[in-house]
Parts: sequence; structure tokens; C-alpha cells
Amino acid sequence: MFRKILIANRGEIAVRVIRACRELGIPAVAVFSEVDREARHVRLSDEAYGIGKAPAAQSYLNIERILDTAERCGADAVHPGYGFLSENAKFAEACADRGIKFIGPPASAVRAMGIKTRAREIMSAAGVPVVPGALTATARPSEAAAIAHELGYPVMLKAAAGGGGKGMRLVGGPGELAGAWAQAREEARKAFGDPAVYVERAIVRPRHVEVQILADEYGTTVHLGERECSLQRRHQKVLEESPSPLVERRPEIRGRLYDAAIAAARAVSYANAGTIEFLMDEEHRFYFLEMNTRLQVEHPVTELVTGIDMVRQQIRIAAGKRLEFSQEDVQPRGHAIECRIYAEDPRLGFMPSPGFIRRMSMPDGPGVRVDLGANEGWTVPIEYDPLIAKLCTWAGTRQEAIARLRAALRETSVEGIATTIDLFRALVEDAQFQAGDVDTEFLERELPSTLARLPEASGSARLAAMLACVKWTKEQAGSKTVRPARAGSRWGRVGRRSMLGDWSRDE
Amino acid sequence: MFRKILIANRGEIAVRVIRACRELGIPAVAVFSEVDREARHVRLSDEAYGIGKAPAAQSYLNIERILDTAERCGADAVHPGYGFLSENAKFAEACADRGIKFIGPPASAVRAMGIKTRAREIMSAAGVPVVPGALTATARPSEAAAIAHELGYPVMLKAAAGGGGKGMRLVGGPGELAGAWAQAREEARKAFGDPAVYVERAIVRPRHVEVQILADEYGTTVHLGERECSLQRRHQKVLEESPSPLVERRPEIRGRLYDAAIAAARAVSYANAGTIEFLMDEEHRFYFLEMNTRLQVEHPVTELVTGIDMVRQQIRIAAGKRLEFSQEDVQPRGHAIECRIYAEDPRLGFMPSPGFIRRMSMPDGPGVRVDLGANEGWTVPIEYDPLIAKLCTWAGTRQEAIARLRAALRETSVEGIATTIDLFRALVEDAQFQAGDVDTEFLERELPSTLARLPEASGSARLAAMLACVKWTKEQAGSKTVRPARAGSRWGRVGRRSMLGDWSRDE
Amino acid sequence: MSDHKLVVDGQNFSLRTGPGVCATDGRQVTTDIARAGDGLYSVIVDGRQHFVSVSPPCDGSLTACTAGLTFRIAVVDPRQLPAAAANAGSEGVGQVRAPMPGKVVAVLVKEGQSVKSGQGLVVVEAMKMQNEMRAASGGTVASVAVRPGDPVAAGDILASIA
Amino acid sequence: MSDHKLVVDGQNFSLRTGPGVCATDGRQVTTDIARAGDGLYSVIVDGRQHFVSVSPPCDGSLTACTAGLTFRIAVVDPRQLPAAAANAGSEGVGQVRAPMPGKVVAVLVKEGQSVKSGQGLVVVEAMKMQNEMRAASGGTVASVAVRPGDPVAAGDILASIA
Repeated sequence: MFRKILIANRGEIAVRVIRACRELGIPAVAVFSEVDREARHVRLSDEAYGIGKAPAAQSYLNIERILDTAERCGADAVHPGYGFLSENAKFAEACADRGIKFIGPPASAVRAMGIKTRAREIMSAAGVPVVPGALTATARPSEAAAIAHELGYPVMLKAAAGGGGKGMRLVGGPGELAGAWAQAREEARKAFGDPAVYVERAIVRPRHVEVQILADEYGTTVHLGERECSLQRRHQKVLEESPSPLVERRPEIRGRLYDAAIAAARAVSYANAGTIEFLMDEEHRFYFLEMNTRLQVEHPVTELVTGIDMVRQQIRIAAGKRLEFSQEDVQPRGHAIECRIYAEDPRLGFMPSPGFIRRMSMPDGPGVRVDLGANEGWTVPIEYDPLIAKLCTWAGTRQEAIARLRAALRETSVEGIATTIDLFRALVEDAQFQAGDVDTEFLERELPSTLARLPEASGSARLAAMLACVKWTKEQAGSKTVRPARAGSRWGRVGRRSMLGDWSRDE
Repeated sequence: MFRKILIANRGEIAVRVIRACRELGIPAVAVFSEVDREARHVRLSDEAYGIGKAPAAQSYLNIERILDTAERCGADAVHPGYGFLSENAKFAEACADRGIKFIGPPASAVRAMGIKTRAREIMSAAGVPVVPGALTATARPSEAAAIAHELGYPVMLKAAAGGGGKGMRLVGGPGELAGAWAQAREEARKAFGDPAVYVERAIVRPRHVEVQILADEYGTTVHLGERECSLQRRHQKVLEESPSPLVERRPEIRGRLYDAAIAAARAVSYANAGTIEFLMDEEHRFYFLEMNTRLQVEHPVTELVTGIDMVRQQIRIAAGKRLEFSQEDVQPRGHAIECRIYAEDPRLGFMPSPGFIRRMSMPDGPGVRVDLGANEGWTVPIEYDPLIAKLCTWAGTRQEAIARLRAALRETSVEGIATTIDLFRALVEDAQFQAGDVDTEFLERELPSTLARLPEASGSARLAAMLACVKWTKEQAGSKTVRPARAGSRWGRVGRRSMLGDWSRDE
Repeated sequence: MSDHKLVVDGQNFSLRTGPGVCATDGRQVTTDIARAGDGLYSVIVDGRQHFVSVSPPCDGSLTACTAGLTFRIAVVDPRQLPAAAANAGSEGVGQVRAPMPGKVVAVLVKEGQSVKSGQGLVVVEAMKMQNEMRAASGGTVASVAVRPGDPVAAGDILASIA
Repeated sequence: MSDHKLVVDGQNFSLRTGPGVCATDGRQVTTDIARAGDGLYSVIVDGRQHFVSVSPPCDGSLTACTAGLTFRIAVVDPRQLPAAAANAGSEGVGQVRAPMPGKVVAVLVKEGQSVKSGQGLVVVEAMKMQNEMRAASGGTVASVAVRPGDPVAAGDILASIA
């Protein structure tokens, strides 16, 4: 086993990996940028070292600095978490060059799956269904138009090097194609340094279903069941569950789905943890979307139903151990749901809301798992992704897991910044969500009516709130200065605004 | 189902019941004494009402006041938690008189199991093994001496009305009998208003193993496996696990143990949740100890391995529902351990340590369950029992559950009062505990050597602590006043002291 | 007894408070308020307890949280009523403010330039996402208060449209 | 540079601190301390970060917690050294103090009464448990400071033995 593991990440996932290391008896080393000195992952680590300034390029993406730190503190393995360097083949290779084990798949698998057109070719050859369309990028708009015509509109233009929603355009008809093609290329060039774009048939109202796999370095590959992640905003997941409510209703799909996932992993000689993402159309046909060659944000729902600690398995596999269980040992139990608590305001189109966390309380008790990446009295930095906590519930059935989630959300609060907590409070009351009947466009389509489902306040609670505010105001009048909230106003007056750029690829 | 449930309790168990109510869609009403106005169970309830002064007799034991509150707020059921009124047959009857459902067993079962000699008779008749000894109380010391002579020393004198270690005396030989008999009677009279005492053979180095049962009101009784609770101080549990490491090693015992538990429950026409406690001797023979006719503190370990929400089942059963699963559906998975975080100082013989909680942090993440009954910035009152939180870990194996517990304890801290956290930190390093090889006297016998196993500090951590203290002192010199800690010094200088009285019966 | 005017989530309320009682909507109830920490209150209304957390004001409103509910409450000081009303009316009409802390990555307009409703003015980046702040109505750019690279706090004025 | 004497869990340490450095045991290391809240510090020693929580003093010692470890640390002010030493020597010899807050339920001795080592003096109840406070050594009861029913705080003197 490893002597010491450096975690090249921050926030809740760094905390998650620290715990797995500690349970294996391996000291866990955190790294931090200047603004993260007091961050939760730093507080909970065994050792922590500064690696540079706030912008990620100068710290969490600084390969040399990270590997120097690993050498200096005697770490013989690095866990990349998700995002940042986790799907960077160069980083995996740089680790190998220094004799440090990269806890993840072989660089070749990372590279093969990183180029979407290449991945489509490999999957196609392995018999894994891909969305109908081109296997290679199109060099000219006329070529794209010909493919689109053959596929039938609507079609989707996608960046070959892409992911995370960037360089993607939905094209409804032939008239829109040329303009969309130019825009997608420009966006892809900016985001990935590669303008290549290819054409796929657009799946209408798709559902996102993915299969978790684990493979050891001796060719043994098992799946840990599926997850459904159809609740998204900006092509980014917001709520995930396992098992998929759709697959539960159509169990005949399940075997084929798992077989496809295992075939996909084998096709790139995969080792360690990975996820094969599929889109499912309205006729319940599924198509390979992409493979994430790393730990996923939503891995806890799989852990809750299977009882298997995935990060522990990742570390064991990287240390050259064989899988300690077989496919038959994987026996899912019950249902789990994860809510991503983002520092974003769902009422303002998921506008970021970094800032000072004045007060925070998270639920505990039966069937509740929280993976917290922030602390009360800490300032959520403006530089990184907005995930501050994950709230999961588990119960024997999906209906009970939702009831438990509703109860847990009642106990969840973050004061000082806007978060997605209220969105989840509204979602658990939504009939379509309760029925498990949502697609990846549901959230953006139905958000206003969903948010309107927030529970009403009782008159007694409102009166108590009013009395407390009168009392607070009197107390302040007694003292000298009234300090305004430190940061992160959700009430700032703005003109209309829209999202321009988008998330970089970290889920 | 019920319209509204009043929880006649406080602390972590009131919080636990509030959650079960909420998940069933039933409003949960908390009650509180004057010192508990800001308590966690009050904060998390749907409604909360004051019921009197701090001493329990004037609030949490005040049957009239509690039932008046239930009527006034429209509650049609009462959950008693554990301790307080939970095993008070008169309370169960008073509820029935007012048309309020008592969420627990029939008053007749409570009464039958409340008198230890009566319970022994019933169990004996039902074929459940009891500790060899008298089935009835002895009126004269000579009679006790005759029985003791026949059983063979050492013997145990126990209060007939008793429980919780009161009115109990170990007698090593005939010379000690008369004195011990008088003392036990006096203690029993004081504690229970009944001096009756009976004689049992003393089990040497016994282990405490108990079986959880659930029975509906239509005669269906199932067990949810066993728990081992051999780690005790003053006959009160400190750490519990499921399954029992002893029973795991001797699986041939298991079937007989479960049969005995089911027979015990059926013998008193039991309904709702109950626990049959057994002592196990060095030859692994087990003997009925007592039946707890209520929810136990340690129910979470059973919930973690079975996936069954016991409080939910309690409420369903009380509402007249049939059990929704059969014995075959109960399929335990993995191993769970519970640590009771008491406001007590293990270094001072478990001296109580109520007071102001200056800072507190609890672990979260995979396989960790916390049931918190206190808050940062809250004062643990001097009037009630010292349980402020329960920390449980679950994992696939006992060894992994211990590793996870070690990691979780590293993240657990309560500042301002002394707690048992350090005791658990030491215990997870103890070879005997790791081997699952402890009896009920282990903790008191081995405490000093166990505490000596606390992990050593690194020089770097010590230096950082020193620098922080120097900095703190400078800051204080800059400001005007130095406020001492508010309460709960663990460092108060005392002469030698001993425990005199003991716990009232609430586990 | 003292009288208070409050605006709760945009709705006006009158509240009369006295020792142990308060009245609103013509209904009088018994009350008891205890402080339970910085900005934390235990409020008993007609025997029923509520735990309320009050956060300092933003844009003149307090945030009060209780039992999973959030209220925006402005306690209006009677002496300042006309001023507050005037202020409320004047605020925000032509000003474009930063809705969150971040960094200005682009300024898309110049002073004196005429803009249409919905036209992008300034791009602010936070948490790896770029947000374009747009004009709420057409007009002329009266002033631009920021330059690319400037850090901005929530509520800072970015530009004004006259 | 400034010099400090500290007592850490009963052991004496000398510490010399200066800007960005400190020395102890003849070894010099680089340091950086940032305040992270009330009594919270981020301390970097030779590049390695430690998060330390400091609690106000009890009996003259601070409690410092870091990474699951607890230290009792007394920072000795050099100007008060003799006084502190004298105080440390005199304290607690014949005084019996309450180890925790609670309520006096019985006083077992009277002033002037002679007591043996280990004899019970006062019974204090807390959290439903009765604790008998006993004499650490034999002597005469010089004073009894409490009566049955009195509430006591941690550290309050219950009785003195001369």
C-alpha cells in the first residue's frame, strides 16, 4: 500500500479522499491555494502545503508545483479527485515520470476517451450503441449539411475535443446550420484550442443514465449499477439517484446497459473507477455519450446502495491489488438521492453566489449522508466551482428516500450566500420529479413553476420572524455600528443578464 | 395514520423521533423545560411548547402537563423516547384514558417486564433461560444465604423492582451476605420505593448481547438481529455494535438466541419495538437479563445493518398497521458501531461535565451517522442525562468499521466541556477491543491502560499549538478583558472523590 | 406599546408590540422573546416556540430564517418613512450593479454610447462562469464605473444608463 | 525576537519568536500565523499547515485543539513568573473545589470537625449522578463554603481543610 497520498484537489472531494486514505491508514496530504488556507479540506488533512495563488492555473492546475510538493513530503501517490487535473493525460504521465502513482486509469484510456470522435469510433467498434451521426469531425459546412440531411433534423453539433456543454449547438433546421456551425467551432477553439466539430442526431427530451464501473489492473471489470442524472442546468448535473427510476420501470433495459458499459471499459483496457454515460431517448433506446475517466461527483449514491467504498477501491486498485469482490457480490439495496448544494441562486438563473457563510447547519441522523466542503465562518472563493456540499439520503424505496430528503432539507440552511437548497425544497414537491419522470431539459424548462412549489409559511412563523427582526433592530440601535452583510448579496439589483461563458469541464 | 405526534422527551432521541414523524408526513411537537428552550430538539421540531421547570419531575415526568399540551395542540399520539416516561405503565394508561395513542407496547407488557422477579417467572415458564437463582424475592437474610449456598458463590443480589444497576450487590462469599443484603434493600427502597431483593448466581466476566424485536398488534413478531453492548461503565452502555463479534465467532448460538427472544416477546403478547437483553457467560451460555419495553439508545446500529427505520416502524405499528416485511426480508449487511458521546470526563471516573459548548464539530461523509442532541453555543444542562451525541460508523466488515470510526473520531471535537471522545480514540487502538474480546467489566478494569493508548502528538502539531497560544495571549493583552471559559472546567482541582448515587433508569 | 411597520417579502404589515404581547391584523397574541446567540432568537407566540436566525441587512432588508423558511423583512423606522420611500423609488432605475462578487473581464460599452434594452454592458466572472450584465431599458450610457480586471463586490455599481 | 516560556501538558518549553520564524529546542523553523476566526488560527510551520482552535483559560491554562489532539498550554508571562510559581504552589492544597457545575445535595461535615484523608465532605449532584467530594488529606475543616441546595459552578470552593 502507499506510504502517503497527496490529494491534488480541494473542497468536498478532497475531504472525501482524505477520509478514504485515513481509513486505509495512509496519511493524507492536502494542498491549497492562497484563498484556501482556511478551507475545510485543509483543516481535515493530516498535512497541508500551500501551492500558489488563487487562480487555478497558478495552483491546482500547476503540475510541477504539485509534484514538487508530493516529492518533498514523501507522497508516493496522487489522487486527482474530479475536475482540475483528473482527466489530464499529461498529468498522469508526469506522475509516472516522477515515480509517483496516479490514482486513476492509464493515460492511454484518459486520452482515448478525451477526444469525443475517437471515443465514438472505439465504442462503435466495440458494439456499444452511439448516437447516430458522424464518427469524425466535418471540415466544411456543406459536409455537415449533408450529414444533417441524412440524419434528419434536429441535429446536434459537438466539439470533438469537448465536453461540459462547450462547443455544442442544437440545430433545428437547415437554415440554422451554417451559423451554428461557425459558432460551435469558435467556442470549441476558445475552450479546447481545437475547432473540430462533428454532427450527431439530436435526442429529444433525453434522459441521462450512466453506469459506474470498477476495474482492477488485471482485467477484472465489474459494474456497480446505474445512476440517473437527468436533472441538469447548463448541461451540469444538479440531482442524481441510484437506481434510475426509468430503468426500474423498464428492467429489461438493465442487462444490456450493463453489458454495454463493461464492453466500453474493456475496449480501452480500463482500470480504476470510471463512468460510462448514456443518453436515453423517448423509446428507451440508449446511446453512448461519453466516458468519465475519474471519480464522479455523484459517486455517493452508488456507495449508499451498494455499500462499496469507491475511493477505497480506487486506492487499492492503484496499489496493484485485485478487486476484493466479484460481480455477484454487488447487491444494491434501497434507493439513494444526491443533491448538489451549489453557491448559486436558482432564482437568478443559477447566478454564482460566492461569499461569506455567516451560519450553516446540515442535517444528520438515519439515512442522511452529507459531504461538506465548506465551513461556517468561511468565505466561498470566487475562483472555483460552486459546489459547497452534497446532501444524500438513502431509504428502502425511492418514495421514502424523497420523504427523507424533504425532511433533511428542512434542517439544511446556509446563511450569507444564495444556494440551491430552495430549489431542492421545491423539487421534492414536484409531481413529475416524484414520478421519476424528468429529462435533461426539465429543470430549465420547468424552473419557474417548480420554484413556485416552495412550501408556504405559517402565519405564526412569519410573526415570529417579524418579532425577531424588530428585536434585532432595537439591539442594533443600542449598539453603535450596524455592519452590513459581508458579501454575497442575493438581493443586489441588476438589469437583465444572461449566462455567457460556461463551466469548464469538471462535471 | 396519526394527525400529530407529541414527543415526550428531549435531546438526541427527541430529534430522532421528530425526523421519523416528518418523513411520514406527520407534524412533530416538541416539549421543553425552562432550561431547554434553545435545545436542539426544540429548534428542529415543527411546534414546541414549554412544560415547566428544569427538574424532570416538574416537566418531562409531568404526565398531566404533557397530556394537556398534547390535547391543546391536537396531537393524537405520544412517543416517549427512552428514559423518562417510556417504561411507565401509568403513563401508557393515562394516554389511553385521554384517547391519545401511546407509541409503545401495551401497558400490561410494560408492567410484567418492569418487575424483575415477575419477568424471570414468565421467561422461565416460556422456556427462556434465566440466570440460575431465585424466582421470587427473599424476605429474610437467612433465606438468601440458603439460596446463595445452593447456587455457589459469587452471587448477585438484585432489586425486584429494579434496573439500571440500582439495588445491586455482588457477594463474593457467605461473610459478605448479610451486609450486602441490607445495603441492597436500602438502595432498592430509595430508588424504587420497594426494598424487595432476590438472589442470582453471579456471571463472571459476562458479555451483554441483546436481540431487537419488532411486533405488530396482530401477533406478527420478527427479530432484527443482535447487538453487543459489553462496553459499559456503572452498568451503563458506552459503545455498542451489531452484529456481536462473539456471536459472529460462534454462529451456532445465533438461532437459539433469536428463538429465545421471539419466545420472550410472545410470552407477554408484546407489540411495538422491544429488546431482550441477555448475559453470556464464558462458556457462551446465555441467560435472560431483562426486557426493555421501548426504543433503545443503540437502535441506530441495527438500523445501519438492516436498513430498517425502527422509529418509522414503531409509529406504523402504533397506528394499527401490519408489519410491512417478514423475517426473511431482514437481511443484515456489514457491521455498525455506536459511540455514546457523553458530557463526562473519563479521566475523572466519568465525572459529569455539563456546561457551555464553545465549539463543536462532528464528522460526516460515507458510512458515518451522527445523532446530535446538542448545538455549538448551547449549555448542556445539569439536570438531565449526559448523552449529547451518538457517533456511528458502518462498513462492510468490523475491521473497516473500526478504521472508519478511528477516522471519524479524528474529526470529532467538542470544546468547552469534557466528553468521552478521547476514550473512544483510545479504545479503537486497544487490541482487546479490536479483537472483539471484551466483557461488561472490561472498561472499568482496563480504563487507565486504555486511556494510555491515546495517539501521540507530533512535534510540529505541538509547536503550532504553542504558537497559536502565544498569538492568542498577545491578542488578549491588546483587548481589555479576558473572559474565562464559561463553565464546565475539566481541570478543576478536586480532592479524591467517588461516585455515590447512580443513574436513574434510562439505559 | 410601540408601533412598527414592516415589509415582509414585499407585503406591508403593521405590528404593535408591548411587554409580553403583540398585535397584528387586529389579533392580539402573547409573546416572549429570548436571545439565544448572535442574531438568534427563541420567539414564543401564543405558547408555541419558533427559533429565528436574523442576518444583517442587504439593500435595507433583514433575512430571517426559521424552520427551513426564509423571510426578507424590512423594519421601517417611522421617522425615516418618507426618505425610505423616496429612496426605494429612485433606486436601481438606471444603475446596473454586480449581483455577486467577481472580477470584471470585459466592458462592452463606452460613456455616451446609446444602448438598447437588453444590450450587454459589462461581463463579470465568478466561479468560472461569465455573466453578462445587460441594460434593463434603452438609453445613453451615463457612466461606466469599472475597468477590465477590477474586482467587484456584490451591489457595486457597474454602469449607469440615463 | 521575543522569548516565551510555555508549559505544555506539564512539560516546560522555551520558544523564541520573530517575524516569520521561531526557534525551540535549538532548532529554527519558518512560521506564518493567520487568524481564521475567534480563537482559530492557521499556523504554517516549515510550509506545513496546522489549524488550531484556542479556548480561553481555565486554571491558568489554555486549551489548544488541532487535528484531533488537545494540548493544555500555559503561556507564562515573564514579568509574573515568581507570582505564578507561588500561586501554583499554594493552590489546591487544602481546598476542595467543585469539579463541575451542579447542586449541593448534602454537606457531611461541620467547621472545626477533624476529618481523615478520603472522608466525604460535600455531595454535589449533576446530570442525575451524585458525586461525593472527599478530603485529599486529613486535617480540620477550616470552613464550609456551601449549603445544601446551593448551585455551584465548576471550580467553586466547597470546603477548606487546614
